[in-house]
Amino acid sequence: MNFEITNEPLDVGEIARRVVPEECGATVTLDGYVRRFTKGRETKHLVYEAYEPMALKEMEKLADAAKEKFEISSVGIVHRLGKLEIGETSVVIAVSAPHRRAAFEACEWLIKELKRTVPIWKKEVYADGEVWVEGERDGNAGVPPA
Amino acid sequence: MNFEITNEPLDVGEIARRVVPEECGATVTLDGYVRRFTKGRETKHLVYEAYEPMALKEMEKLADAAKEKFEISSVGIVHRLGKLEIGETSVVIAVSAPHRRAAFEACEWLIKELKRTVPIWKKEVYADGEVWVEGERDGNAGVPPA
Amino acid sequence: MRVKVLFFGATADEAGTNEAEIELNRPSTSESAFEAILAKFPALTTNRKPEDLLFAVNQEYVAGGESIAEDDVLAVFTAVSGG
Amino acid sequence: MRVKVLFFGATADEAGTNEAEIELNRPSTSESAFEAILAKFPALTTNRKPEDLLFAVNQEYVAGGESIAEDDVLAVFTAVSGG
Repeated sequence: MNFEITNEPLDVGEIARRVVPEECGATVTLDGYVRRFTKGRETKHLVYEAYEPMALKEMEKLADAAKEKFEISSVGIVHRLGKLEIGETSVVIAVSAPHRRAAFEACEWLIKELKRTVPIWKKEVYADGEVWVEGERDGNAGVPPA
Repeated sequence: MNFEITNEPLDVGEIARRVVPEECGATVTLDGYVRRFTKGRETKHLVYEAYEPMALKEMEKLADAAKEKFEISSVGIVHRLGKLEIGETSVVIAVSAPHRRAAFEACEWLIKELKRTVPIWKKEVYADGEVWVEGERDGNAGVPPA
Repeated sequence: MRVKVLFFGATADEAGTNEAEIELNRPSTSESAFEAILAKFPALTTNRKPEDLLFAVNQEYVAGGESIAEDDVLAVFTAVSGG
Repeated sequence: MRVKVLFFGATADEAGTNEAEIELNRPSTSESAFEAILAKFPALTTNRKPEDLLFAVNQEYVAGGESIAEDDVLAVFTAVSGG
């Protein structure tokens, strides 16, 4: 399956290998994982939560939009939920294309858009507290980001 | 090991996972593999050959140059040699960085430079013949591409 | 009419629940439904402005002006932070 | 003086070997050594121009003007096509 939300650890290579059509020559993969330090503050671990059915729909919309926008063949997006330790992968986006340039562009576009539109939230847990991270907003009340 | 030339099949995920320092949050990986059709002609398989010690040196130079040029933490480059079937991975370049933008830029730069400077050659084997592919050249005799 | 409202992450903590049912007037638009939810769960806007929240109807972001029907599933959440 | 010359891919096919020893005058530069190799292995330039070939001394691309010493390892190959 090309779009997935799971509580299990992600196997980056396996996800990238789901998208290898014969007309393709390159797959570009983004592996996003938990960083120990953000702005100098030490993270103990993260917790991710999603509005799962809507998140899957939004991932699929993003992949469709990317296929319109770039010369690519396949897109795989997997996001993990629950408690993640430092270094564990939270998100994998793999894009295959006949030529690598489009795969790079589409992969970078997809992670930027995923962080803007897919309903998943991250809680940073520090030694002395925790906080749900809120993304950037500049829209009207209730209406999604432009 | 961060730079490697091997006759064994490549495990893309394992290579990407070699470069995950704690200050990082993203690894971008290029997985290049054998395409069945190139300009309408069907490839049966490929054969790669390298000037191995020089190729390893050139990979290391590229990684050093990328670290000068981009805000990245680690680079892994692995190239496979010998006979490769359709869909099999020939090259993996994995770049980790605190922030994903630099990882995308560096990974794209590295594959472009690898194809220009690292002494590895590809033989395309068709149903009716075979040919060693020669890269682009516009320099002086003997002198490497600018 | 009754509709279901879902909360996630910060909004679930503030609402004290992941899920609630609320009573709306007929007809209701996405705007009036959103206002009714904020009125019933004032903690959602204690430390942020309403425009910092996102609102979905039946798993789609609202564009504004949508009619709300009985049994619709609404959701109110903060700007997303996945990835 | 004697030096070793390596060939790869297309140049190995054309030279009929992966490796040869050749005798060079003293002193030799990278340019004169390269010319001596092309003279000894004319098949390398039957179907391409000399400027389409690359030349390395001791696993480094030549920049031009390098002195060649006894026991240096030279290599002549076509523009690379890995990746």
